[in-house]
Amino acid sequence: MIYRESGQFKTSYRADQAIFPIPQDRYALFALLAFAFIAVPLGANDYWLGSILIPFLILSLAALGLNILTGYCGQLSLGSAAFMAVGAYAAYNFQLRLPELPLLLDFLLAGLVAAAVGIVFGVPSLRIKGFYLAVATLAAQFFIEWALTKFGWFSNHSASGVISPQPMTILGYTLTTQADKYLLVLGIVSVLALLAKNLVRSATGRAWMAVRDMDVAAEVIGIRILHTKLLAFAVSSFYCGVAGALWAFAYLGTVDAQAFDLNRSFQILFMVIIGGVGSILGSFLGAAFIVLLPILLNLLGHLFGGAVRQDVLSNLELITFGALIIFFLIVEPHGLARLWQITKEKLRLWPFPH
Amino acid sequence: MELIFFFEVLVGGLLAGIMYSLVALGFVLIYKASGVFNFAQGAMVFFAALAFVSFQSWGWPFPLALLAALATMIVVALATERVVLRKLVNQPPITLFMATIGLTFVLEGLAQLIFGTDVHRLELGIPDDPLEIQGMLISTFDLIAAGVAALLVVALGVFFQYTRVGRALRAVADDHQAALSIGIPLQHIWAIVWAVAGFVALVAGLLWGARLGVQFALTLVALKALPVLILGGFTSVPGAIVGGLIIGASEKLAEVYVGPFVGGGIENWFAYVLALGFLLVRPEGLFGERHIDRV
Amino acid sequence: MKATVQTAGGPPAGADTFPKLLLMHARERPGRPAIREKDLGIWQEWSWEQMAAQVRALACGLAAMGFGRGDKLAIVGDNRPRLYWAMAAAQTLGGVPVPLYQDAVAEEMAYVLADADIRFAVVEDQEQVDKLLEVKDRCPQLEWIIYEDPRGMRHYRQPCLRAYAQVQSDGRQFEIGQHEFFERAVARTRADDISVMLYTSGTTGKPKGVVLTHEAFIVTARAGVEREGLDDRDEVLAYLPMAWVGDHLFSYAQSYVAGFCVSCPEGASTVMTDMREIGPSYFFAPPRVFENLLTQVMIRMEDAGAFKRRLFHYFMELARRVGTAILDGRPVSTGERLQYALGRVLVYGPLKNVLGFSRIKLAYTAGEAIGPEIFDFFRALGINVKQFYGSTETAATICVQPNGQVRADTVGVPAAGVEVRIADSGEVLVRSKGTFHSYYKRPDDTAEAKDAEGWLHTGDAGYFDDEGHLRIIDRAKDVGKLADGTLFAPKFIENKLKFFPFIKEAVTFGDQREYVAAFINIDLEAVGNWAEKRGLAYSGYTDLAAQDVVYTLVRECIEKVNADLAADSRLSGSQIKRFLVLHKELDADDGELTRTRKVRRRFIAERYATLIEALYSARAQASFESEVRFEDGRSGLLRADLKLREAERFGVHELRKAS
Amino acid sequence: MTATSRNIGSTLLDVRNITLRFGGVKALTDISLAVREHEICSIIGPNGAGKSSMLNVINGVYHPQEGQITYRGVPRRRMKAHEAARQGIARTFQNIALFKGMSVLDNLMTGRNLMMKTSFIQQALRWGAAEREELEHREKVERIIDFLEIQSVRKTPVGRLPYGLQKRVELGRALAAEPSLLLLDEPMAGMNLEEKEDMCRFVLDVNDEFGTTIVLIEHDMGVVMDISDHVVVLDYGKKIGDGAPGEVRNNPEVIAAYLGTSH
Repeated sequence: MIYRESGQFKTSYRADQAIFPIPQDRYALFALLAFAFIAVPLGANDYWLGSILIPFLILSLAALGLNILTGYCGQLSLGSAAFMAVGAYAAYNFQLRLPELPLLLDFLLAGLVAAAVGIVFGVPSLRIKGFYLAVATLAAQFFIEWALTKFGWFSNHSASGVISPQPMTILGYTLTTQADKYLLVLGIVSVLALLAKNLVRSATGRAWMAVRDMDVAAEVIGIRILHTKLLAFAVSSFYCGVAGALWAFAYLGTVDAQAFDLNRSFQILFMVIIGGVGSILGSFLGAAFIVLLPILLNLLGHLFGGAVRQDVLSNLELITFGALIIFFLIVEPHGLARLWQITKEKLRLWPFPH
Repeated sequence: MELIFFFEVLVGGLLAGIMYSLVALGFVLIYKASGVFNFAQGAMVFFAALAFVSFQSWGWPFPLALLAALATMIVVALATERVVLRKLVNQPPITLFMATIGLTFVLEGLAQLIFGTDVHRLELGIPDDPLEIQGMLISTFDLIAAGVAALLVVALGVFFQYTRVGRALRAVADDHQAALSIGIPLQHIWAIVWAVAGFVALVAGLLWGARLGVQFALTLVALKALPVLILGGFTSVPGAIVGGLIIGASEKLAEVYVGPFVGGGIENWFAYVLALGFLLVRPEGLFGERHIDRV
Repeated sequence: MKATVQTAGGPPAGADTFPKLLLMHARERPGRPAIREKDLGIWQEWSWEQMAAQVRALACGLAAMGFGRGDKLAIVGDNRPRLYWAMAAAQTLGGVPVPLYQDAVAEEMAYVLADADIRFAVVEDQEQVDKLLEVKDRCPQLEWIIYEDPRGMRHYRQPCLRAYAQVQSDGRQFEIGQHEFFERAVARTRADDISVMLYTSGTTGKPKGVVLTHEAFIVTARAGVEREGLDDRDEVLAYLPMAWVGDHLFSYAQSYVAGFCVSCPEGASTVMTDMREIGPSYFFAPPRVFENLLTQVMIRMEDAGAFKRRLFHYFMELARRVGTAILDGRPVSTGERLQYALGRVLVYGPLKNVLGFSRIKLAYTAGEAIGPEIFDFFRALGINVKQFYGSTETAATICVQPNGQVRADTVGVPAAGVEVRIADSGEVLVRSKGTFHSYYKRPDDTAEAKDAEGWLHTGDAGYFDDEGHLRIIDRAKDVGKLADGTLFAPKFIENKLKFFPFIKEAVTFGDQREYVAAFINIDLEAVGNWAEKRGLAYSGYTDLAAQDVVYTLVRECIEKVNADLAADSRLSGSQIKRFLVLHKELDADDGELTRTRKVRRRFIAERYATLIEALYSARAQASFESEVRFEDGRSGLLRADLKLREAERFGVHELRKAS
Repeated sequence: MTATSRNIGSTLLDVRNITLRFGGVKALTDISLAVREHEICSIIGPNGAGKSSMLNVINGVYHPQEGQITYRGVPRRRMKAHEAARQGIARTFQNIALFKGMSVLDNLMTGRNLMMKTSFIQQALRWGAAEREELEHREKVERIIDFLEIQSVRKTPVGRLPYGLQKRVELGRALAAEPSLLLLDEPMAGMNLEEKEDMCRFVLDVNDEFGTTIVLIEHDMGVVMDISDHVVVLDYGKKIGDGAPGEVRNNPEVIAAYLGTSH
């Protein structure tokens, strides 16, 4: 209905293959970005910035990473939190041991370290598929968690493996307020999301999807399967690694390996599922959903006053969570992104149904 | 002495492995019959054990509590089939897998909501005295647990081989379409399989519960069973048994002989790395069939 | 020389031929888009400057092949930029482009090719080449066939074939030695040169070549451009056959006069999508296109959810009440204005958007009478659809409806520079600069159609109403009398029948007969849908057409028409008494319709004589055997049993009672 | 458009004494055949004769235990399927193997992945060369879309297309790689008459316009006899006939083994 596309025609392939070929989408995105970059830091309080928006953005990034691997390349992974951990610890160590490096370079290197580790754990994907691979990624989850706790060097021999990064400084400016941190996170996430979008609509992305949809056919048209899968593991882990670094630096400040346990991996996986497998937008929608849901449930709990005990409430939360996931899978296995897409299609064709 | 110690560790590991096998068996049953990778198996173990001890703590006698717990698991199985699986028929396996993760959350929450969050001791009346055989000290409990597990496997074998339902289950496992075309209602089969898996979970829950106490950590046992599955193959009952034995033994051995050099705590991941290394050599698992891509 | 009045926006006096206009635009608006084609997934665009260069290369190439003054160039294919360029190229050299209907079978083409003395043909693809080669030996004048799309042409060894691109590159070579050959050729063109020859579809007899001059088309096109305020920012979609005068006026002549861009769709199957993408500002369509659109809208809305359907019907109802009034600037209450504005957001705007009508400033319809419901539907949406009246012989325009005076049942007032009068016989006569030069090689026919004073006999019967608007009832020669002397205007009745969505085609008989009888073709899509809703099974057209419920449905439509006719004292006696639903759809391939889907009355009367006789008997059943041609060219015998039914007729008095 | 008008060249693919086993089962036994440049070669035979296995051997999906394959005069050692693709061998599958989650356009673009040279980092930045490359290949792919007359569905997800169109898209994906040898595994299976005619025309046009050598498996004898320059007959993994369509048709062994058994 809001789409009035008549008269929008493409006279070049460049225009036809733009990220947002429909101008309305483009304007909406610009408006959203302007809102996020300008209005939000001015208007939102520290609770919103520090406890909702920053974790939402960071988890979106991690979900984006997993979505590249699972959604686009079809390789199920249950170890994404471990790659976040790698990123967090790597960034911490770069900051600690090479203090002359700029902060953003720390993050970049941390991502690359995570990517390297990702490649190592991706090697089995050549031989094993599906659930076997999913279980194999658990090895990464447990091994990395263990290694980071067990070897004191990673946490600079702090008690119980906790790392506490120094305050973030960019070009001499120290990021202290939540708004500063928010802007940093938002900037990094925006850029990485753009790169991911470009990647998935290029030859690389098509190779991933080809491997996902029909690997034999992919190989027959000349796609090197192992190379393609490993690249997906690397890029995915890079995104998770950067997300992990941000989690430690911009969100928690002090973090141990348990912050990146199996439950975190599952959390990220759920974001992908609920948001939409194989969708950049879905990663954000899923993260928003998963971050906001407990807050909403808590709010509901408070509405009923003290009538509900805390432990009952947390169990109810668990049940609701599980039930919602099942509900989503039944109702819309392609997640929120598909719902959005359907809505959009409907709006484009309004008043016709199809 | 060294050798005896080695064997002691080995046998202890093998016996512990049997316990892994018990959990893995639940996975295999469901995967075989419905192609669902049931991540909720661990939650089912937890749920079963918690139900049992709660019934017992309400003063019910052992047999009644056992029957009631079994009945509870059957109800859970039927409800799962009706509410979750039936709606997801024909969805890709990964979707069903996700659904079972959701189910895990529901079961864990439900169990604690109904039966409380306290840690329960579970007393089965099995003595846990060390028994000395050929100079090795071996846990009686483990021996008895192994015996129960063996019994269970035999019972399942008989069930699959000689009952009508069992044969139907095997037919479904071999070929869904064929099973459907000869008139086996898939939904019934799924319900039965889940109920049987619930029963297996109950047995595993009792044994594990008796060992660790009935608490949330029981759900983690399922994670231990996963490498067993990789090793033994998702569809092979013998694979689950042998895989469990190998994992149990090598884990214990590694902990004793390798652990000290890397600072301990390797049991968390060793089984996985072992299974992974194994897969690289033999991707189809111990008992899986070599798969040829037909193009 | 006559003095032409210069108006703002119009071309200078010097540009009095199409090639001159082309050069003028290339000079004045070199970068503005001139023509577009959806090809290889995007809209390939040529500016006026680029288009002039393309035409230049082609014209030189044709000249190099010996094409010259007075030569005829056939153009066969879908609407393609290169084919439009061929027109300008031929005109530049003083030759005459002759566009042909691209879906004509080889036989039909052979006739026109021979009749028009075609020497050169520019065709779209292998399919057309095959057709021309098939009949080439019967067209001794045909020397060269130039094909646009080289696909599949690799193994054609006939010496008469040449690729379009080859001709152009030869042209560029040719020009090197001939300084400003093109400019000189353009300068030689004159307003009274023949600019095009359009073959009439031949409702009766063989097609005739209508010869028109540059002046005729430019004068007519300019009148339209000035009347409607068109300029070089307008957009049109060229999707109607190039051989048809309407397309020639809108997609060629007016584009050259106003300088606007013409977009050619990717193919017949993508017209709707392409229309939506382009969003033309100026649109022309015969009534059947509007009718199809309306039918599609209704069918698609049927599938919508209850809420959307109610919303749609509520606002369409509102639009029907006030939409046309708002469009014509008549007074409407503020409340309804507000509601209409809301409707624009929720329904009209989006609907126009999905149909590709968002940017329409002006839409025309002509060629046939349009159903009032269809007409009102689009006007109610705020689309300024107007009717006009014209013919091939008048460069398409005679009368046009002025803004604010638009009604479904008239064709408007005479266009600027056009004189119209009604002969004593009731025939409409026209005189203007836009009328044709002659019928090619048919001086007798020319003399018959255009008298010494320059009055063109249109062959249509009509009259001016009280407001000075022309009403057309029928072809003058088709207007007949029943045996008792009552006036019988078959087309008038048939059009009324065809306004019902269930009826696709109707043929009425009654001249010199006791009463009026009718053949009906049902609309397979509409009736099929209707049947499906009722759970009626049917296997195809023939089966559906023979069902009793369908007969009842058709009878109801006929009776409504009868009631309508009863209200008009002159026509009340010509109500339909008996009818049948034909077992097959009338088809242009069987010669029953013209290529523009007009009924070939005489042909049908001959072919179905047995059925007509049955209609004038008391029989309730008749059978018919016919030879049919299948798509693969084979033929077979088809036998059908048809039911004959009666419809109720109303006396004027009864009707008064009823109302 | 008879075979004689085309310029059939020297041997492009030479298969010598190939034997392929799966476990103990022999799928192909001592098969030799030669395909010359620009020709259309059909492999026929009853179900289970080893036709698809033959194609899989040619493009490196299966690795024969014995025998030698020479392509463009170069003997080949054990080779991966993607290497065969690099040498210019493309194929379609008996059961459509399109990338279901992607549009027609993307499926065809994937067919050209092999020729895309920019790195994934350039692609992520979509800077300069990466974008240029993408647009250039888009145009090439559009020509194939035009060639196969699938314009109206170019942005439709392939899963939504009817069967016949999917087959056409799969052919398009193979063509996108600009192969010199095209392997078609039952391109007309399951099609109605009209679709078959279209597909036949496309196969002939591909062979004709691009000079592509084609090896195809087909059950429709009419089609095979019409369009092939050369027919190879397999039965139970053994070659029982090889030659021009007319010769093969009259070969008694072929008649007994193939045409004799009612299919």
